[in-house]
Amino acid sequence: MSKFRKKSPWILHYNTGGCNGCDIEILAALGPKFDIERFGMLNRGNPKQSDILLVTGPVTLKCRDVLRRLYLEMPEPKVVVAMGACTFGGGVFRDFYHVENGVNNILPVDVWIPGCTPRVEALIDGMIKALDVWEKKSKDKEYLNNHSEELLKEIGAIND
Amino acid sequence: MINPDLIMKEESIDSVKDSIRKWYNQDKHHYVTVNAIDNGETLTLDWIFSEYETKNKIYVFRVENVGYNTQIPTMTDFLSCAWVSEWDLADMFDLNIENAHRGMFLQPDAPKAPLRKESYSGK
Amino acid sequence: MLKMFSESFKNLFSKPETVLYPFEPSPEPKNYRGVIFYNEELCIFCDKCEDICPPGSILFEVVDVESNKKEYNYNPYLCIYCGACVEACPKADEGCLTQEKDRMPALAGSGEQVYKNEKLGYFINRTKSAKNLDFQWREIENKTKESREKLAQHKALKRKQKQEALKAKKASSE
Amino acid sequence: MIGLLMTIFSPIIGGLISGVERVVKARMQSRVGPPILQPFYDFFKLMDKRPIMIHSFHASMGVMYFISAWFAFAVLMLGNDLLIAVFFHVISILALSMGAFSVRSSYSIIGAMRELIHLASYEPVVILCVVGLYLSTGSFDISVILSSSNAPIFTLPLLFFAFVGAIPMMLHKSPFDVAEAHQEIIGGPDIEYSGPFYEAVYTGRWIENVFVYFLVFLFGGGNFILGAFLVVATFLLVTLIDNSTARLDYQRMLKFAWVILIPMAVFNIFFLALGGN
Amino acid sequence: MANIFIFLSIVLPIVFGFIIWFRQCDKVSGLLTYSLLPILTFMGFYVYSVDASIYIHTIGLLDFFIVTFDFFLLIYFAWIGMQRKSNLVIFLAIVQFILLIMVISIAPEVNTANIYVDKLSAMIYLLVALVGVPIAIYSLKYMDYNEKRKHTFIAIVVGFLGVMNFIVSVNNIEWFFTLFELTTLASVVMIGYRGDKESINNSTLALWMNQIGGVAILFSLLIMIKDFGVYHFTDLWQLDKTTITMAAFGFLSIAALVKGAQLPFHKWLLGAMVAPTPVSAILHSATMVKIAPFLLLRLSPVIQDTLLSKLLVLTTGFVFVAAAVFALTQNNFKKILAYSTISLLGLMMLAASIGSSMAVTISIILIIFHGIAKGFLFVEAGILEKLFKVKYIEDMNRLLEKAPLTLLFIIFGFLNMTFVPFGSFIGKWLMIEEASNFLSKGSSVLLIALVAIGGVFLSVLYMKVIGVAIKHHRFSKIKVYPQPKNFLFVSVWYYAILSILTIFIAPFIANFVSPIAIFITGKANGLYADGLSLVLGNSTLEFWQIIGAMILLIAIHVAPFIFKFKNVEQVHPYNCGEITKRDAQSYDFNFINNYESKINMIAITLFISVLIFGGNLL
Amino acid sequence: MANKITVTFGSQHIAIPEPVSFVFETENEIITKVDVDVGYVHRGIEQAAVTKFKYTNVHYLLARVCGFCSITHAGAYVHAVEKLIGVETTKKIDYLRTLVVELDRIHSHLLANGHVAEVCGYENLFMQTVKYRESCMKLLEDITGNRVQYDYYTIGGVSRDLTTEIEKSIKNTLNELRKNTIKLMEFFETDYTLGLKTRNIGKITTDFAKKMNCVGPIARASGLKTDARAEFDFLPYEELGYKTQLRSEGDVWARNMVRFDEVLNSIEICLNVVDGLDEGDVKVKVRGKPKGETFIRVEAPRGECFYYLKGNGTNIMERVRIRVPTYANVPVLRELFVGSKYSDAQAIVLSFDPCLSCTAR
Ligand code: SF4
Ligand code: SF4
Ligand code: SF4
Ligand code: SF4
Ligand code: SF4
Ligand code: SF4
Ligand code: SF4
Ligand code: SF4
Repeated sequence: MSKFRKKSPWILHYNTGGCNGCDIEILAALGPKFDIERFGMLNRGNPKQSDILLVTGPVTLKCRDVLRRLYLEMPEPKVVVAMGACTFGGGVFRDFYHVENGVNNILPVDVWIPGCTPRVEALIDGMIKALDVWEKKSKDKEYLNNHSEELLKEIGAIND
Repeated sequence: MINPDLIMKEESIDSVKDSIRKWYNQDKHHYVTVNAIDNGETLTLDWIFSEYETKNKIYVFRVENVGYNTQIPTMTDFLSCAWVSEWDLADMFDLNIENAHRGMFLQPDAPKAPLRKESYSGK
Repeated sequence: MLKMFSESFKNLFSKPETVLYPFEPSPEPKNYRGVIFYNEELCIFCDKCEDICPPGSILFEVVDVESNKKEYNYNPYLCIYCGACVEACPKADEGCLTQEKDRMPALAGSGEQVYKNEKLGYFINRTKSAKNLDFQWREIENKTKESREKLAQHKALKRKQKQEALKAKKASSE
Repeated sequence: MIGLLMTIFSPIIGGLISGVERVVKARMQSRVGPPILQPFYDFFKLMDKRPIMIHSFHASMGVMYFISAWFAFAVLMLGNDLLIAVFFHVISILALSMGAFSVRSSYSIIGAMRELIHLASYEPVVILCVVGLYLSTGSFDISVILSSSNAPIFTLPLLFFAFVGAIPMMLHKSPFDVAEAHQEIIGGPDIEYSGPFYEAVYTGRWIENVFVYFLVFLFGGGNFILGAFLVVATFLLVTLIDNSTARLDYQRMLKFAWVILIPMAVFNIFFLALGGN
Repeated sequence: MANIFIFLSIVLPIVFGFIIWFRQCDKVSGLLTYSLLPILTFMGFYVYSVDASIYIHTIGLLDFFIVTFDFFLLIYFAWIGMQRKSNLVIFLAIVQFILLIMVISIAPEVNTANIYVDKLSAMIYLLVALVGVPIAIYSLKYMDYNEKRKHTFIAIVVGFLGVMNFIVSVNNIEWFFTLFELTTLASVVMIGYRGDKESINNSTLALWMNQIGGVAILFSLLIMIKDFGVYHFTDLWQLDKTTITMAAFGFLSIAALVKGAQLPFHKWLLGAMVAPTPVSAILHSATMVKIAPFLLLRLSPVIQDTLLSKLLVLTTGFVFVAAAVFALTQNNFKKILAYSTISLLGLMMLAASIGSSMAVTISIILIIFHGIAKGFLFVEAGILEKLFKVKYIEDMNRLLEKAPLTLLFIIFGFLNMTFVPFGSFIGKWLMIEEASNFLSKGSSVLLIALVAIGGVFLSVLYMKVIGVAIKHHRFSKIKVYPQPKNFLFVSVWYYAILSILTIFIAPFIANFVSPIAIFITGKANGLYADGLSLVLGNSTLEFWQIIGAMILLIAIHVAPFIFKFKNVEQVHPYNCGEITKRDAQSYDFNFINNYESKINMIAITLFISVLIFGGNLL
Repeated sequence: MANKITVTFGSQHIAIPEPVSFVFETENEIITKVDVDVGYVHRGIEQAAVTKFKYTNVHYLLARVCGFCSITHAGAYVHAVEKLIGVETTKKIDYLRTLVVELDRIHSHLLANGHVAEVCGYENLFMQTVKYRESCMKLLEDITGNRVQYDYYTIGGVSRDLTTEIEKSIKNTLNELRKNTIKLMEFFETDYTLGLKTRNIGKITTDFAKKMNCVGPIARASGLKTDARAEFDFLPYEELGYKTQLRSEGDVWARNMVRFDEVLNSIEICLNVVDGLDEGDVKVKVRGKPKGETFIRVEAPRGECFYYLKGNGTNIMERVRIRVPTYANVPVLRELFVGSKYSDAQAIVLSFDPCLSCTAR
C-alpha cells in the first residue's frame, strides 16, 4: 500500500516571512515548464489534506504561531520541507530581532533545500528526498500524540 | 548623476500640519512617506513629497529635535493614505502619533522601538 | 474564451513544454551562482570574505592562537550564493575562492550523511549527522567568537609582553 | 448484471475518468501531467493517513456522502426509473452540505451554501433532461431508453446542450466551480475533511463523474457507439471549457442556468412535444 | 352506524370544546383531548372503510338555523370591523350580507342531501384526528408557558376540529359558505388570541382577506343558481360538462386560492405567526388551509381539462416557486415554515386542479404528508420558542448543542418535505411522471419545469435552515435534555406516524390513497403496490430503494448521536492559521427582495386571469 | 439578520502565498467590513541595515526585502550609496543595469498577470502566462546567475558582463516573447469570462488614485501619470525608448493591461540596451565612505520605491528608510473591498500584485 504513497504528495505552502523569491519559484514549479504535478504533487493550500509542509522564510515572530497551528492541523505522516537559506538559521536574516532564525527552531525539519533562491530543479530534488523521508515515516508510524495543553494554549488554538 | 531638486522646509512640530495642509495640492503633489531619523536623544521627522510629471523634485518638511514623547499630529485627515506610514513609525520608534495603532508590525514579545539608537547600540 | 478554447485544443495535440527533470537533465547555465569552493593552500587568511558575507556563512575559527592558524568553515545551507566573498577575495583569480555552477544537494535532516567535498571547508566535512545542522553551525559560531576573543586577548597579551619587554630593554639599556 | 457490475466498479471507473481528465487537462495546459492512475495513488495515500477530524458528525457526513452517492448510482443502474435516481442524487448533496455546515469554518459554510446554489442551478435542467428522454423514447426506464431505436440526441439537441452546460455545475468545473473555488474557499465543503474521511468525499466525487457521464451516454439511446462517442465528445468539450474560462460567481451561475439553460431545455421539449402530435 | 359516527365526528369535538371551556380545569382538558385521539381516529377509519358515498338528509330546521347563524356571523364581522375601525371589513361584511340575502331569495328548493361524506372527507377526518388532536394535546402543555386563558384556547382548538370535520362533510355550498366563514372566524379569534396590537392587526388582515373568499363563494353561488339551478357539489358533478359555463367555478377557485393563502393573498397566513404556535400548527397542517385543496378537489371533476384548470395550474405552480424563493430570504423560523406551507399548498392545488385520477391521488398524498410534517414542524417550532427561546434563524446557530432532540425532529420534518422516499417527494415524482404523459399539452412542460424548480428551491431552503442549526463546537457534548412529557409524546407520535407511513408507503398509497382518487374521479390511475414497492406503469419505486433511502436519511439525521469515532483525534477547523473571532451564520439572499414587487405583479395578473379567462367572464 | 459570515483571508491562504491577513465580514458574500494586517513579514531589516551590515554588503540584504524586485531594492540602495560616495558610473554599467531591471519587470508583470488569472479560476491562462515567462527567467539566469535573486548590482558596477552568446539569445528570446506577450494580451483582452471577473471590479477613479497617492501600475491604470522612471533620473530611460503607459478604466482588468503594455515597452528598452551596448569594463573604482543624506526614487515593477539614506562617513550607515510600492498601495486596497463580492476579493488583491515582504520589511 505504501508503495502508492510516494506518488501522491500534496503540498501545503507557507511563507513565514521570506523574500518571496522562493515562493515565486514554487509558482514556477507549478507551471508548465517544471510541472510538479508529474509526481502527483498538488498545491492543496489546506493543511487537512496535505502531506508536505513546504516552508519558506526565516519564521518571523508573527508567523511563528501560525506555522505551528498549520503543522498541528496536518495529519501524520507529514514531512516538513524547508526551502531556501532563510529557513536554515535565518539566511540573511540571521539574528534579526523579529526573526526566529529558521524553521528548525519551531518545527522539526526533514529536508533542507539550500540556495537563495534555489533553482526549481533544487526544489524538485528536495521534494524527491522528502518522499523518501515520508515513506520512512509512514512505515514507522511514529505519530506525535496528544499535543500538550501548554503548547495549544501558547499558540491559542481556536476555541470553536 | 542623481541630483534631485531637494526643497527642504524647516518646520516646527506645531506648525507642520498646517503648513502641509496649506501647501498640499492633491493634483500636483504626491505624498511619499513620513520618515524619522534618530539622533540619539531626539528625532528628526521628515514628511516627504514628490511632484507629478516633474523631474527629480522632492519636497521635504523637516522638523528637528522632536522628543520621544512629543505628540505628533496625524495627517490622515487630508492624506487618507498616511495611516500605514504613521502606524509604522509609531511601532518602530514607539512614538506618540495621533490615532496610531500599535502592533501591526511588532509582536508583543519583540523588542520595543527597534529603530531607536538606544535599542541597538546597547545603551 | 474562444481563443483559449482553440489554444487548449492545439496544446492537447502538441508536445508539452515540460522539462522532465530529474529524468532528463536540466543543467545549470555556465554563469550560475552555485556553491563556493575554497582552496586552503592559496588562502592568505585576510578574512575579507568573512567580513563581507551577508549571512555570515563563512567563519574562520582560530585553532591556534600562537601561530594564528585559522580554519575555514563554510555553511552552504546558510549561504545566499551572492558571490560577494569571491568578489572580495584578493586571491580569487588564482582560485582560492571560486563560485562553481553546481548546486548543493538537498539535505534530509535526519540520519542522512551530509554531502561532503574537501573544498567545502571544515564544517561540512567534519559533521557526522545532518540532524540539527543549524544548531551545529551555531556552535561553530560561538566557538569562532570565543576563539576570536582568545586571539584578541592573546594579541593584547603579546603586545603587552612586547611593550614590557621593550620597557625592560629600555630600562636595562638605561 | 451489467448494472450490478457497473455499480460495483463505479468508483474505479470514476477514478479512471478523473485520472484521464487530469492528464488531458495538463496537456491542454502544455504540461505533462500526472500518471493516469494518479487518483488511485491519491486514494491509497489517503487511506493510509492518520485520521483526524473536527467532530464525529462532520466526519460521518463525509462517509455518508460517499455512501449515498454510490447508492444513488446503484438506483440509477439497478432501478428502472431514471427520475428517481436523479432525486436520490440529492441525498448525497444533503449529506455533503450538512457535513460542511456542521463545522464553524467560514470556508466550509460558504462552500456548503454554494453547493446548494449549484443544486438549484442544475437540478431543474437534469429533471427536464430526464423528461426529455422520456418524451423521446417513451419511457423513464433505462433499459427501454438503451434499447430505443432512435437516439434521443437527434430529437433533443438543445436539451443535450443544456445538459452539457449543466455538467460543469454538477462536476464543479470552471466556469462553474463556484462551490469548490480553490482560490477562494479552498475546496469549499471538502475543506475540513482529512485522511480517510476526505477519501470518502474524494471517491464520492468520482462516482458523480460516472453518474453524469452515464446520463450523457443515455442520449445515444440504443446506439451504443453513438453513446460512447457522445461521452467522449462531451468529456473533451467539458474539459476544454474548463480550461478556457474563468470562474464566475454564484449569481452568474444561477442566472446562466435560469436564463439560458432552462429555457433552452423547455423550448426543446415544447417543440418536440407539439411537433410530435 | 356511519351516520352516527359522522355526526359524532362533527359534534363531539365541539361539545368537548364547550366542556373544556366551562370547566377550565387541567384534568378535564387533558382527559378530553387525549380521549379524542382514539375516538376520532376510530370513527374516521370506520367512515373511510364504508365503501360508498354517504348522503345524509338533514331536517329543514338545521338549514334555517345555519342560515340565521350565518347572518349573525356577518353582523359580528361588521361589528369587529367597527371596533377595529376597518372600513374594508365592514364593507365586505355588508356586501356579503346583501349577497347572502340575494342568494337565499333565489335559491330553489333542491332535494339533495346537505351532508355528503365520501372517502375524501373521511380521509380528512382521519387527518384531523391524527394531526389535529395531537396539536390540542400539545397545547395543553404549551399554554403553561406564560400564556393567558389556557383552557379557552384549548377549547377553541378542540372545537375547531369539529368545525373542520363539518366543513368537509357538507354538500350544500351555501352551508359551505357558512362554515367557510366560521373557519374565518376561528382564524380571526385564534390569530388575535394574544390580544396585543400586532395580533389584532394581523387578525383583521386575515379577516378581510378571507372575506374576499367569502364574497367569491357568494358570487359563485349566485351565478350557479342562476345558470344551473343547483348549489350542491354532488349536483354540480351531474352537469353536462360540454355545455356549462365556468364563471361560478372561477369564483369558487378564487375562494380556494384565498383560503390557501396563495400569492398575493399570502399575508394573512404569515400574520398567523403572532399567535401562540399551536395556532400556526393548526392553521398550516391538517386543517384550515387544507380547505383550499379540498375545495378544488371537490370541483376537479367539473373543471378538469378546462382553461380554468390550466390557469389554476399556472397560478399555483407559480406560487409554488415564488413562495419557495421568498422563503429563502426569511429569517424567522415560523415565517419560513409559513412560506413553505404556501408553496406546498400551491403544489397540492396544482395537482387538484389538474383533476386526473393520478393528479388527485398526488394531491391527497401531499395533503396527508404535508399535514403531518408541518404539524410536526410547528410543534417543534413551539418547543424551540418556549423551551429554548429560539425564534429566528440566527438564534438557531449551534442549536445542536442546546436542543439536539428537537433539532433531530425538525430535520426529520424537513426531510419529509422534499426528500426521497417521503410522501412529498412521491407526490413530486408522480406529478412529473404524470405530466410527462401529457407533454403535448404545452402547459405540462411548464408544469414540470415549475415543479422541478420549486422542489429544488424548497430543498435548498430546508438544507440552509438545517445548516445553520447543525453547526457545533468540536468538543460540545451532544446530550439530550429532558422535555415535558406532553411535548415528547406529540413529537414521537408524529415521528412514528411519518416513519411507519414511509416504510409502508407503497401499500399505503396504493390501497388507501388511490381508492379515494378513484372514488372521486371514477377512473383507475395505474398505481399499485407490488409487495412494498410502488409501481406505476413502467416505473417502480422499489422497496430496497425506499428502505435504503430511509436508512441513509435516518443515519444522516441521527448521526450526531450514533456515530462516535473514539480513536480519532480532533483538530480545529482551518482558519488560515489564524485565531480571529468569527461569525459563521448564513446567507439571506436579500437580493431576491428586489424582485418582490415584480413577483407580486405576476401573481396578481395570474389571479385576475384565473377569474376572467378561466371563468370565461369576457 | 442572520447573514454575517466572517471570512479570514490569510495569513496562510492559497491565493496569496505571502502571509498577509484580511478579515472580511461578509453578508451574502458581499464584503461589509475589512481588517487588514500587513505586518507578518516584519523582520527588522531597517535596523539590521544600520547595525549588522557594512555599507558594502547592505544591498545583498536589501535585495532580499523582496524577491520580485530584488534588483530594484539593491539598485535603489546602490544608486544612493554611489551618490553619497560620489561615484560616476559609465554608460555601459547603466545600460546593463537597465537591462536587468527591465527583464525583472517583465517577469514580475507576467507572473502578476498570470496570478490574477489563476485566482480568477482561470488555471490555463496562468499556465500559459507562466510558460511564456520562463523564457525571460532563463535569460535572467543566464545573465546574472540566478533566477530570482540576481545580486547583479555591486557598488560601482555590475557583477558580470554579457557574453556575445547571451546578447544574441536576448534578442531572439525577446522578439519571441514580444509575440507571445501580444498573444497573451489578446487572451486577456478578449476573454469574456475573465472580463466578467476583472472588468469594472475594484475600480479606482483617477481622483481617488490621487487622493490615496497610488503608485505604479495601479495608478497608471487609473489614468494617474506617475512613474519614477520618468520623474527621476536613476537610469537612462529616456534615451532607451521609455514611454509611460496609461489606461483610464482603473479596474482589475486595466491594471493587467497596463502591465502588459509595460512588458512590451520593457522589451523595447531591453532590445535598445543590447543594441546600444559599448565595450568596456563593468566596474569602476570606488573610493571613500558614504556621508550625508540622500533621497532616491526608483520604479519597481509594482511602482515607485523610495529610499532615504544617511551616512556618517563610517562603514555603517546611519539610517536606511525604505518606502515600497505596496506600502503606498495598501490604503487604497483596503478601501476597495467594501461593497465588492468575496469572490472578487482575490482578483482585487492580486491585481495590486502585493508584495508584503517589503511593506513590513
Ligand atoms: S487545483 Fe487548486 S491548487 Fe491546483 S492549481 Fe488549481 S487552484 Fe491551485
Ligand atoms: S531563501 Fe533567499 S530567496 Fe528564498 S525566501 Fe529566503 S531570502 Fe528569499
Ligand atoms: S592581500 Fe592585501 S588585504 Fe589581504 S592580507 Fe595581504 S595586504 Fe591584507
Ligand atoms: S556567496 Fe555570499 S553568502 Fe555565500 S559565502 Fe559568499 S558571501 Fe557568503
Ligand atoms: S577572501 Fe580569499 S584569501 Fe581572503 S580569507 Fe577569504 S578565501 Fe582566503
Ligand atoms: S385545575 Fe387541577 S385541581 Fe383544579 S380542578 Fe382542574 S385538575 Fe383539579
Ligand atoms: S504574489 Fe508573491 S507570494 Fe504570492 S504567489 Fe505571487 S510570488 Fe508568491
Ligand atoms: S513591493 Fe515591490 S518593491 Fe517591494 S519588495 Fe515587493 S516587489 Fe519589491
